[in-house]
Amino acid sequence: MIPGSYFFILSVILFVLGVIAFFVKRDLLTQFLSIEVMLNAGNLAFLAFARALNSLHGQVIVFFIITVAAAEAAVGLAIILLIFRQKKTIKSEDMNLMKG
Amino acid sequence: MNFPILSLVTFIPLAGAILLIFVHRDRKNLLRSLAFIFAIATFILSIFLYVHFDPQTAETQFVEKGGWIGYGINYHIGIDGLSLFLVLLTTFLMPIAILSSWNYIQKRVKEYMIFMLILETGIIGVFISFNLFLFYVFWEVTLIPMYFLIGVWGGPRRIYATLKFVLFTMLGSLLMLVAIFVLYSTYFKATGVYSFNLFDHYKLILNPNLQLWLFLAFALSFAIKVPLFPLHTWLPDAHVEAPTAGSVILAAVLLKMGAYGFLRFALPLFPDAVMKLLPVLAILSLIGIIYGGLMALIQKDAKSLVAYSSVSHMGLIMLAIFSLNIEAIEGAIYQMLNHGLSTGALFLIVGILYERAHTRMIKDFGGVSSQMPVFSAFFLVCMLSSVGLPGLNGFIGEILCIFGIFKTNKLLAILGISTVILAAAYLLWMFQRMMQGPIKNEKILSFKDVNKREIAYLVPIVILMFWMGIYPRPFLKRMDYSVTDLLNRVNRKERIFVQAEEDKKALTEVNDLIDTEKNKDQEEEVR
Amino acid sequence: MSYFLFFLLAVVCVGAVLGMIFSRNQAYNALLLVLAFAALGGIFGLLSAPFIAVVQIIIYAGAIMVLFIFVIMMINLRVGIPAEKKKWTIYLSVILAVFLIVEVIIAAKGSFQALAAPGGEEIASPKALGNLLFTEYLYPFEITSVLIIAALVGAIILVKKKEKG
Amino acid sequence: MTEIFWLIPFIPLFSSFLLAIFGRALPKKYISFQACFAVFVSFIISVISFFGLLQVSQESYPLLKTLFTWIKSGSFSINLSLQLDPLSAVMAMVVSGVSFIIHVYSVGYMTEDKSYSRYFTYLNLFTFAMLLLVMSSNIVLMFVGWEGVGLCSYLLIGFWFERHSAANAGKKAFIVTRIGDLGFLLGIFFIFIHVGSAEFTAINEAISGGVITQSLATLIALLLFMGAVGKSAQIPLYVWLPDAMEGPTPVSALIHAATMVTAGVYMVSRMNLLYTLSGTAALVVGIIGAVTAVYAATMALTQNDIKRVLAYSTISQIGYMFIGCGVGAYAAGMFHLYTHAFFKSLLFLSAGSVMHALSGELDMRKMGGLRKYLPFTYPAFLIGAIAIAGIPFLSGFFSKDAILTQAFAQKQYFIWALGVFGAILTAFYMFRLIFLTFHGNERLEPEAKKHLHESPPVMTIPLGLLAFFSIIAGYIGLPVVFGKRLNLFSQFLEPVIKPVHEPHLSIQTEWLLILISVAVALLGIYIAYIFYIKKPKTPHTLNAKFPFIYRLLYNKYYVDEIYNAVFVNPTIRGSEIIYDHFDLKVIDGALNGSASVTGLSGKILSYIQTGLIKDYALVFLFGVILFLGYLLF
Repeated sequence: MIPGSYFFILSVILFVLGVIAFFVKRDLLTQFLSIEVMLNAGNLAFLAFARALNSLHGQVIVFFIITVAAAEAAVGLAIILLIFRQKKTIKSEDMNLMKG
Repeated sequence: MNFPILSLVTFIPLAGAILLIFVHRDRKNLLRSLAFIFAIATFILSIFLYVHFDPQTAETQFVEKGGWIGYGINYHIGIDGLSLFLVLLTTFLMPIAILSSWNYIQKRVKEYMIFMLILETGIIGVFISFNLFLFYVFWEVTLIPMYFLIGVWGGPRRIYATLKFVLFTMLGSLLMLVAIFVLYSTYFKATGVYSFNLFDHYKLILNPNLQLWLFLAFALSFAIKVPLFPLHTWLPDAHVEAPTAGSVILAAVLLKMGAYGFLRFALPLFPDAVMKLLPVLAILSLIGIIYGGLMALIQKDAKSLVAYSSVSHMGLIMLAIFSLNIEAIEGAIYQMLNHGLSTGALFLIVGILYERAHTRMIKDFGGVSSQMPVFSAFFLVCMLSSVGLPGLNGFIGEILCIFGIFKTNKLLAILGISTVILAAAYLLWMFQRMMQGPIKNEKILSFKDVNKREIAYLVPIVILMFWMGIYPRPFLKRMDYSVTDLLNRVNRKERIFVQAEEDKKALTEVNDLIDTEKNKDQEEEVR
Repeated sequence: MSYFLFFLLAVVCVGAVLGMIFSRNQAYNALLLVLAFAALGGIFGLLSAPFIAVVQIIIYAGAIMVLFIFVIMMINLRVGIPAEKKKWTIYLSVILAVFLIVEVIIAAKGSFQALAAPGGEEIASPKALGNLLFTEYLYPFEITSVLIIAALVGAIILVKKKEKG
Repeated sequence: MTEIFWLIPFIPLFSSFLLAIFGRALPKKYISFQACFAVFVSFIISVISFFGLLQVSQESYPLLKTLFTWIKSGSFSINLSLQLDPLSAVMAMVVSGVSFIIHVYSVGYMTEDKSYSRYFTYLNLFTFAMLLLVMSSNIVLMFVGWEGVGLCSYLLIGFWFERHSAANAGKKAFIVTRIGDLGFLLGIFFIFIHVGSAEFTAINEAISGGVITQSLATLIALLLFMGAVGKSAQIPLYVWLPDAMEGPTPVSALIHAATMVTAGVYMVSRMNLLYTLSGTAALVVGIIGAVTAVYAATMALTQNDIKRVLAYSTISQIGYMFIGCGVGAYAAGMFHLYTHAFFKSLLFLSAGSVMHALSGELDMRKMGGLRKYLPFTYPAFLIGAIAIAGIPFLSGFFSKDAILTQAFAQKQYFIWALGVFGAILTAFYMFRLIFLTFHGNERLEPEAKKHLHESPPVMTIPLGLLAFFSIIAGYIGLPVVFGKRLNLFSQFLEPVIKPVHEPHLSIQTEWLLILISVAVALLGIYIAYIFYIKKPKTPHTLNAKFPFIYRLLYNKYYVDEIYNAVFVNPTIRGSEIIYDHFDLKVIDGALNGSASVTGLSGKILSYIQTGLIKDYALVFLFGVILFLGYLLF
C-alpha cells in the first residue's frame, strides 16, 4: 500500500515540469503538449485524493477532465494547424497580434 | 389583472426583433413591414394600458412580479401616472420612426429594424421597472442599439458622435451602478434583507452625507441623459449624425429617461440631498434654457438647431421638476410629452427635407413653401407647437411649468420665461430662412410635396398635438395622484430631517444607528 | 512489489517529460509523451482506479497523442525549434517553479496525513463508477457529449479549406 | 336666443377648419361664400345677443357659458368658458361686423391670388381668435385669443412669403409682440397666485375685496400693460406695425387697424378696476399713450408709402385710446376704439382700392389727381380722413373729444396738451395724404395709368357701408354739452366700467374744449392745404432748411436700426462667440482633452502588453504563486 503522498508529490513534480516546459519551449505544439502534462498531473492528484477519501467522485471528475481534454486537443490542434497554414510558422514569438 | 399586458407591451418588440433575425436580408419590404406591424401591435396593446389605467390612485398598476436572479434582483414592473404617458409616447413614436426610415435606410435594413425594436423594448423597460437592478439593465440595453443606430447608419462624423454619446452615457451610468449597489448594501445592513425593490428603498432614511454622494451619482447619470448644461455637448453631435428615426427617438424618448430618472429615483430616494443641491441644479437648468436658446439661434445646421432647442426645452422641464410643486411637475411631465411630439416631429420634418435635398444646412434652402404647401403646413404646426402657441400642446406644458416655477421662485420664472421669446425667435427664423422668401436654389424646384407615407406619419402627430392642446384633461387627470404621491414622498422625508435637525438627539440617534451598523460589519469581517 | 512498480513508472514518467524538455524534435516529443502518459496510466492502476487507467491509456496515450502526431506530420517542420534564447525567462521560470513546488507541498502538508490513511483498499469497480456516471452525473455526462460534438464540428470547420470562388 | 352666444367664435373656427383641410379642392366661389357666411352668422348672433343682453337685468351680468375644464393641475384650474357682458357684446359686434365687411371686400381684392383658400382660412381663424379674446371669461383664455390673433397676424403679414420683406415682417411682428406677451403671462401668474382664479369676476371681486394691495396692483397692471404695449404697438414695441403693412391690405385693415391692435385697449378696459386701483399704472398708461400719439404722428408726416402713413396713424390713434384709459375714461377709450374701427378700416380699404386701381402702387409720389378716376373711392377716403381729423359731426370727433375732455377734467394738462398737438398733426398728415393722392398733378407711371379703373362693387359696397358707419357711429356717445343722458355708449358699459367720479367741468369749459379741438383740426387741414396745394414748394424748402429733422423723421428716428444694433445683433454675435469659444472650445475641449489623456495613458500601458502568450503566462504564474503565498502565510 503506497501512501497517497507519494502520488501527490509525483503529481506536483509533473505539474512543475509541465510549467517549465511551457516556458522553455518555443513551438506552439510542444507548449500545447506541456499543457497536457499539467492536466495529467492534475488528474493524478485527483485520483490520489479520491483514493484517500475513499470516494468515487474524484474518478468521475478525472473522467470528465479526460473528455474535455480530448475536445480541447481537437480544437487547439485545429487552431494551430490554421495558424501554421496562414503564417507558415508555429513559433510562439510570432504570435503577437494582441500587442497593444 | 392576470393577463400580463405590461410584459407583452415590453417584449413584443423584442419578439419581433428575434423573428426578424430569421428573415432573409434581401427581403427589405418584408422586413420593414414586419417591424412596422410589431411596433403598431405594441402601440395598440399599450392603448389598452391607457384605457384600463385607474386615475384614482397613486398605486402602481398592472404590476407584475416574478423571480429572476435572486438576491433581490427580481422582475418587478408596473406603471403609474409618471410613466404611463412616457410608455405611450414610446409606443406611439416607434411605428412613426419606422415609417420615417422606410426609404431613408437602404443598407442593412435587417439590422436596422432589429435594433429599432430592441431599442423599444429597452426604453419601455426603463419606464416600467420598479426594481433598481432591472432598471439599470434596461437603461443599458437602450444604449447598445442607439450606439449602432448612430454608428452604422449615421452621417460622416458618426464615429466621433457615437463615441462621445456612449462615453458620456457610460460614465454616468457606471456611477449610477455603483450608487445602486451602495444603496443595496445599505439596505441590507439596515434590514438584513436583500432588496432592489424601489419601494423598499423609498422607506429607507439615509445619512444626509451618504445621500449627497449617492444623489450626485444618480443625478450625474440622469443629467447627462437630459442633458443638463454643461453636459449637453454630446447631444448636438449625436443628433446631427444620427439617422432621422434615431434623432426622433433620441430626442423624443431617450432624453425623457433622464428627467424620468430624476422623478422616479433621484428625488424620492434622496430628498435631503435634493434640498441641499436644489439651487445649483435649478441654476444649471436655467442656464440650459437660455444657453440652449441662444445657441439654437445661430446654428447653421437645421438638425443642430433643433438639438439645441431640445437643450433649452429640457432645461425648462428640469427647472420645473426642481420646483417641486404639483403644477410644475405635472407640467414637466406634460412638457416631456409635448417635447417628444414637437421635437420628434421637427426632426421628421428636417428628415423629409434632407431626403429631398441631401443637405441640412439652412442656407441651402429658401422658399420651399411654395413648392411644398402641404409640407409647409405640417412644418408650421409642429413649429408652433414647439413655440408653445395656445391651442397646441406646447402651451399647456409651458404654462404649467412656468406657473409652477413661479410659485416656487419668481425670479427663476421671470428668467426662465425668456424661453418663450427665444423659442419663437430661433424657430421662426429657421422657418423663414428655409420655407419662406424667394426660391434661391434651383434644386428646390424639383422637390415633391409630401407623399402618402409621410402624411400618414405626420397626421397622427398633428392630431395629437391639437388634442393635447385643446383637451388635456385625460392626460393631467391620470398624473394627479402619482405626482401628489411623489411630492408627499419628497416632502415627508424632508420633514423628518427637519425635525431631526431641530432635535439633535434624533440626529445622533440616526448616526448611532449607522455607526452600529458599521461596527457590526467590521466585526463580521474580523470573524 | 507495488513500491517498485510505482517508482519504476514514476521514473519513466518524469524522465519522459524531461526528455521532452530537452529534445528539439517535435515527433520525439510527442512520442515521449505517449510513453509518459502510458506510465501514468499504470500509476492510475496502482491508485485502484482501473477504469480510469484504461481510459488514460486508450484515450490519452492512444487517441489524443495520435492526433498530435498527425498534426506534427501535417506541419512537418524539418528543423526543430531551439529552446528559448532569452535565458532569463528560463531561469525565472525555473525559480518560480521551485517556489511553486515548495508552496504546493507546504499547502498540502496538512492533508498528507489523510493521504497516508488506510482505506480505499478495495478496488473501485467500473460498475460502481458507471452507476455514478449515469445517475448522479447524468446531465454533465450528456453535456460532455454535446461538448465533444461541438469541438469536433468546430475543429472541422476551422481546418476546412475555404472553397475558392 | 341669447344663450347661444357662445357659438359666436366657434362658427368661424369651424369654417376655418373646413377650409384648412378641404380648401385646396374647393372652388373659389364656394370658399368665399362659406368664409363670409360664417362670419355673417357670427355677426347676426352677436347682434341678437346684444339685444338679448339689454333685456336681462344687470344683476345677472355677465352671462357665462362654461364648455369644459380646460387645464386642471393642482391649484391651476382654467375653464374653457365664455362670457357675455356689455363690453364683450360691443366688442363682439364690432369685431364680427367689421370682419364681415372686410371678408366681403377681400373676395374682390384677393380674386386673383393663388392661395385663395389659405387666405380665408387664416382670416376666419383670426376672427375666431379675436372673438375668443373679447368673449373669454378668464384671463388665461383671453391670453389664448391674444396669442391666436398674434399667430394669424404673423401668418397674414407673411401671407406673400415669397417676398423676403413680408416673411421678415411677419416674424418681427410675432417676436416683438411676444416680448410683450411675456409680461402679460407674468401678470397672469401674479393674479393667479394672489386671487387663486383667473376668472374676471373673481379678479374683480378680489380687487374690490381688497385682496390685492395697491403696490401689487401696480405691478400686475404694468405687467399686463406690457402685453398691451406689444400688441397695440405702443412705445417702445411699436416697431412691428409699420412693417406689418407687407400683408394684404384687407388684412391691414382688419388686424392692424380695426381689431387686433386695439386688443390692448380692450384688455385695459376689461381690467379697469385694477388700473383704477393703481394710480401709478394708470398714469404710465396715459403718458405712454400720449407720447405715442404724438411720436407716431410725427413719423407719419414724412412717409411716402400710403399704407405706412395709415399704420403710423393707427399707432397714434391707439395712443389716444390709451390716453382715455390712463385718465380713467375707459368708456371714452372704448368709444374711440369703436369709432376708430370703422373709419380706420375705411381708410385702409380705400387705400386698398387705390392700390387695386394702380396695380399695387403704394408710393404717394407716384399718384396725384386720382379724384376723377376713382369717383367712389375718393369720397370714401375723404369721409374717413375727416372723421379721423376730428371735424365735428363725424364719429371721430365725438370719441376723440370725449378723451381729451376727460384728460382735461382729470387735470392731466400735459397729456391733454400732447393730445391736442397730436390732433394738429393728425389732421395735417391725413390731408397731406388726401392732397398728394387725389389732388394736384398726375404723377402716375404710364404703365399703371393704362389699367387705371375703379374697383368692382364687391369692394366699393363695403366701402360705402364703412363710410356710413364712420359718419353715424359717433351719435350714440354724444358729449354732455348736447344733453345730460345722451352718452348711451358709456351708460351701456356702466356695469363693466364703473364711471369715475369726475370733477365736473362747467358747460363753458366743455364748449371751449370742443372749440379748441375743432380749431386745431382745421388748422392742421389748412397747413396741409398750404403745403401741398397752394404752395407745393414749401415742403421742399422746409426739408432743405431742417435736413436733420427731416431725415430723422423720414428714417423713423432710426429706432429699427437702434434696436438692431442694441438688441438683435449683440445677441446673435454674442451667441456666435459663445458657441465658437465656449461650447466648442471649452466644454468640448475639456471632453476631448480628457479623451486624449485617456488615450495617452492607454498607449503607455500598452507597452506592457507584448502580445506574447508566454509573457502573459509568466505573469499569471507569478500571480498564482503570490496568491498561494498569501493564502499560506
